[in-house]
Amino acid sequence: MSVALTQPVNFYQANKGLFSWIFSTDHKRIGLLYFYAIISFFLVAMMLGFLMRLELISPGETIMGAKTYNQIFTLHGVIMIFLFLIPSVPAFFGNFFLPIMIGTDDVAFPKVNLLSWWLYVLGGIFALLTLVVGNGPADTGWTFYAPYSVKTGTNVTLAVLAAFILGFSSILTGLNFIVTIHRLRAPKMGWFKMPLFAWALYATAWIQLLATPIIGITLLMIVAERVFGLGLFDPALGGDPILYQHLFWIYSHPAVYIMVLPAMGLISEMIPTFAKRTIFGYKAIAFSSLAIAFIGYFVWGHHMFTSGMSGPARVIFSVLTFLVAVPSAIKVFNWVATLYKGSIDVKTPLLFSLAFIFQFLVGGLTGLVIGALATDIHLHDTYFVVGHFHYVMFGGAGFAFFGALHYWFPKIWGKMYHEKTAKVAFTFMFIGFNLLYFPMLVLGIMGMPRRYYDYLEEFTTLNVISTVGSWILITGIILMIINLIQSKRTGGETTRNPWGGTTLEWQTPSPPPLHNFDAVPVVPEGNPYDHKQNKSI
Amino acid sequence: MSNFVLVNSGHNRDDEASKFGMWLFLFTELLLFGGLFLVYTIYRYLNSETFLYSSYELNVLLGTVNTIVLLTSSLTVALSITALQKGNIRLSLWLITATILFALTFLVIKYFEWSAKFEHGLFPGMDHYIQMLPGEKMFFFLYFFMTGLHGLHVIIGGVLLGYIMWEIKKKKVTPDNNIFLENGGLYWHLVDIIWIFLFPLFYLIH
Amino acid sequence: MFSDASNFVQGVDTSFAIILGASLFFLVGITAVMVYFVVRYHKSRHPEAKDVHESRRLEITWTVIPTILVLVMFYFGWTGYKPMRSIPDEGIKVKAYAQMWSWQFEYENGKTSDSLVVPIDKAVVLDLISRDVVHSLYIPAFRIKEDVVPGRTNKMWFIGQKEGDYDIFCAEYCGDRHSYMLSKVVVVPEDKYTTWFNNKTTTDHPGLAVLKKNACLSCHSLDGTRIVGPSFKGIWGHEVEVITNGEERSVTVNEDYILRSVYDPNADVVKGFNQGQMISYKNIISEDEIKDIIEYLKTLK
Amino acid sequence: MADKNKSRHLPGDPTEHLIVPYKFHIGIWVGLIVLTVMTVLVSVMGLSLIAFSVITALIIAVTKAVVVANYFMHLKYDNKLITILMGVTLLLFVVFIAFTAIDYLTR
Ligand code: HEA
Ligand code: HEA
Ligand code: HEC
Ligand code: CUA
Ligand SMILES: [Cu+2]
Repeated sequence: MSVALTQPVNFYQANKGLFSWIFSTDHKRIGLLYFYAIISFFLVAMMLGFLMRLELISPGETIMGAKTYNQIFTLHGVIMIFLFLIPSVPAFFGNFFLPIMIGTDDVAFPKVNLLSWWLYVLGGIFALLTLVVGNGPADTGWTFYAPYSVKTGTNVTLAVLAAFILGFSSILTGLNFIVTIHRLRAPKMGWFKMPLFAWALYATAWIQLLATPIIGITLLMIVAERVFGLGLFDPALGGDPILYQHLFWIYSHPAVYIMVLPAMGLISEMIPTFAKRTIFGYKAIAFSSLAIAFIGYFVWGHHMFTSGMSGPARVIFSVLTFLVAVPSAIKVFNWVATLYKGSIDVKTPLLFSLAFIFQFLVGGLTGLVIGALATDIHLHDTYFVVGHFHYVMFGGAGFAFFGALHYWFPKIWGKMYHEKTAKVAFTFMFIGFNLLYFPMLVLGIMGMPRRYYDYLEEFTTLNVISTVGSWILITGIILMIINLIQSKRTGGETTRNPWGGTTLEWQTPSPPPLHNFDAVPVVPEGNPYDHKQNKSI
Repeated sequence: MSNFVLVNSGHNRDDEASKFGMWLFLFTELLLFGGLFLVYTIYRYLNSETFLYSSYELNVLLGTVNTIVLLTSSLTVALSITALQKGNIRLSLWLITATILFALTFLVIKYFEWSAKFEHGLFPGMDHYIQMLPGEKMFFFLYFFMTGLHGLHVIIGGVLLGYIMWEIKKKKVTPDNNIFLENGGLYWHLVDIIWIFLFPLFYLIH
Repeated sequence: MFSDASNFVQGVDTSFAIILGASLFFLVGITAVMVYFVVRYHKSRHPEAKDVHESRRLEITWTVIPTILVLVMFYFGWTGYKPMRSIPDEGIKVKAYAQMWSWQFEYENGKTSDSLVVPIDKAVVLDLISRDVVHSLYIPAFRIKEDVVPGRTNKMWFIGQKEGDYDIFCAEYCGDRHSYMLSKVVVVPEDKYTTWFNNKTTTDHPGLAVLKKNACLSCHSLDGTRIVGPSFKGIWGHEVEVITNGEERSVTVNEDYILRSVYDPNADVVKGFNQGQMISYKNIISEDEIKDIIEYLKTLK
Repeated sequence: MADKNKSRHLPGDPTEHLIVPYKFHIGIWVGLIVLTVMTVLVSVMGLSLIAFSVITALIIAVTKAVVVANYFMHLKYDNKLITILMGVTLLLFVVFIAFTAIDYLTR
């Protein structure tokens, strides 16, 4: 039980060669594999978003035909949701940091972890195959609504299978995390000593585990329907297309919390570190994650307010939708309170966190607008909804992801990024983002429906502003990427704990050794964010 | 490399964790079929009369026999775990073999049931099927879909048990280290439980 | 945009204003506090942080107040919406047919139209019927929207309160030309409406009338441009390459072929076009009407 | 939790598993077969009360499932946590069906 004094071999150096990566069961390597795959898909989907904005810069045909446009937004949505946002935080940061943060050396089932990575790859390959075989990528929207998804001639079957496989990958990750958290916490790491990121992942994992099977079976039904040429949602057989929508949203609403809960966990890590004080309301934040996960199961109907749903069902779903906003509010208030009387060090990760709070507020509050019955009737399937979900998904979860990428950059790669460039990139992204999506909210109020290839003259100005915003955003993103790549190659050296963080990952060298620690980690007394007593570290 | 050991390592053997993981997996299986039961419930409500009427086409006798076969296989697998825990490896192997044989019996009976339906042209897309009423079509589509998916689970469970037998022979699964068999058993019981519901919902709604 | 074009505008806009007001308050308030804290407690001004763990009082406050607020929001959303569900028994009944990618409105006297003409200050009740996939009838100016779902008939109603033309959009994605599935509601004075309603004569060729009535022209042009299906221009008597059961063959466009194309469009799929786009019109268009169509196609040289 | 961590490095620890006797399992099996025969009888003999037979059939099915889970799957002897989580899963399942059904029943 001796404590190694010299810098130990880090996990990159421990094994070499391609196979030591793609067949590794080391959670850190699997996390990084996810990262590279996820970020590549993200860039592809961003390019598609960029192309859509170009097309929409003026009414009529600008650079592509209607069918191409429809395929592009479908692919954009499918990649962003199933290949980027759902796996992003859990599968990358979760895999990499969860075991370290709770003081163990791997997840509970390392082989299952590898399996879920390979399923992810398989799903990704299926998604990409839709591009090259048959009649091209699906043109149904990421929601695959029947009966259109059954009628169209494009590669819906493949796309749906891709989503199905990715679902299994997500289930296995969730399963692994639950067991890891239950069984593998370090001695003395009680439930309320866990970092909030672990709590967030725990809540998320339950959604992954218990909601995903429903979409799995639903997508199989779509496949069956396409293969037999007749099917379960076809009125001619006694079926009902609305039932498909129920099944789809039973999963897909909870799925939006799969996207945002872990991101909220990241925010709960970053804010106390840069405020140099403990988090405000640890338990409130921990329990609100569970509350969001739980209530989130019961609100799916708010996506179907205009589908002819019955009155009582609308009332129930609307009330519950509003209730799920309360635990989110609790989190926001606690984060802001954490800044109070801190000693705030404004580094890039903190900027991203503050932007998260602002943009998540806009997204969440617009969510309230469409959660109300009267207003959703008007705003459903308009650009208001598009604005809402980009604010929560990109402005919220996406920004948290980038923030954490900076926050843990030194830990993962052992180098420090260039702070000034990062701040410039952030500024571009923040301005570009709001310029891109705010006009969409206004367009929606004016009545422009979404998934519109072409639009009326009166919507032109706002669309132009939005497109210009996308250019500024791109500039920021490219700058950020270049900065990170550069820093990884030539960035400054870093220490174990460059930010003065208090959670366990800062007790290990950067990058961590193969088995995560070079000495048995010391679980702090009190709550995991107490800066005072950990001064020595 | 460092020479200390973390007590709580993901690489230590942890039976409790394996079993917990298996249960979590069973929850997902439950909800997978749960989605289908939801579809069944709604469509049965929308087409109650035709569902009732269609269920007469199914053979209650074969269904009952199959239910009993599966229940018995559940028994044998449960007994095989007791046997292994008591150190009686031979008996345990025999009981697993019996389970797999029951699984095969189940599948053979299913095969005859399905082929009878095929002969009547009740499979989606066949001539008789096409002339049926909407609700009837839905009934048979669901029947084939749900029993088909269940059959797939029977096959997977059987293969899994076969693999476990091999592991027992190779002394990888032993009286002291029997969690793999226990998990295989859990899976098998789940398959049984699902059938416990499929049976009355399709065969017995007279 | 805040005009009173229909009887629902007021309710919807009120709930919108209330929710938006509360939201703005929180957005601005929280952002301001956050920025203030960052500036006030910046490490240069506040080098030594002070730990504040939690405060039961605060937690309860900011759980209870938002809960009350959201329930208020729900309430206004509900009251703004309720009248949309209280469909009156009296009123002008119109059947709205949706199909890829056009609207068609059928009035009680059998008159059909591709735009929705209604009298001012009268309740209009729409039966929403889809012939293929899910569409959604959306009139932004009236603040109403309801999906048009195959296999079931959803209903929607409104009272037009201001004369004028208002856009109708299709708000549920329905394929290639979803964004062109547009129409208009025309709100006119009562007397104008009555004359329009009773005038059933058209000057169109009877075949053309059938084509218009069934929205064939949203996929087939008359002037040679390709939309989704082949153009009708000059097809009569031409040879076309079709795929029948996976095999290519060439057929001449004659009575039989047209009949088959309309009743069973997937039997012969014209090369270069997609199967499954066009639905069968077997119970929608009679054989006599198809004769009219054929006569009309003959004139399109 | 920490205490449990220690004990699990002693595989085969007799306190860890209760070995369920053969006879007990066989008894359970007999019970299940009886229940199966009962459902079939209720439904085929008919009593021609449709609703009645559906509900009895379901009640019997639930009973059977509970028995299988409790005794064959050892849920009764296992960590209570699993039972609780099973309860949550079933609750979700019921809510999924109930909320969807509300939409259909009250249309
Ligand atoms: C990360 C993803 C994410 C998140 C977190 C959310 C969060 C929320 N969403 Fe969103 N939503 C989507 C992703 C997301 N959504 C997507 C992708 C779609 C479109 C799908 C499609 O059709 O393609 C969608 C669509 C969507 C709809 C359907 C719109 C329509 O199609 O008609 C609705 C309706 O109720 C809705 C509501 C909400 C609500 C109430 C929340 C709440 O959870 C928000 C809670 C947060 C706050 C409220 C802010 C913090 C609160 C305070 C600081 C306190 C002050 C406020 C109070 C008084 C309570 N969302
Ligand atoms: C995480 C989720 C996410 C993210 C980040 C984004 C990002 C973007 N989205 Fe998003 N979007 C969705 C999820 C997301 N989207 C979903 C789910 C839908 C619904 C789909 C559906 O209806 O089915 C949707 C729909 C949607 C629409 C509506 C389409 C319609 O209804 O007609 C539009 C329209 O403008 C749009 C635009 C954009 C743009 C411009 C970006 C921008 O943020 C992109 C800006 C960035 C770039 C342009 C990339 C810069 C990078 C490069 C240029 C590569 C450089 C390469 C290297 C340096 C190696 N999206
Ligand atoms: C949703 C789009 C759509 C609508 C609406 C539609 N069609 Fe078509 N039609 C097609 C497509 C696509 C094809 C080519 C593929 C095929 O043959 O099935 C086609 C083919 C045809 C052909 C064969 C053309 C040729 O060049 O050989 C005829 C005739 C025809 N349609 C008539 C009609 C009539 C009459 C109507 C209205 C009652 C109609 N269509 C409505 C999409 C449509
Ligand atoms: Cu019809 Cu969109
Ligand atoms: Cu939702």
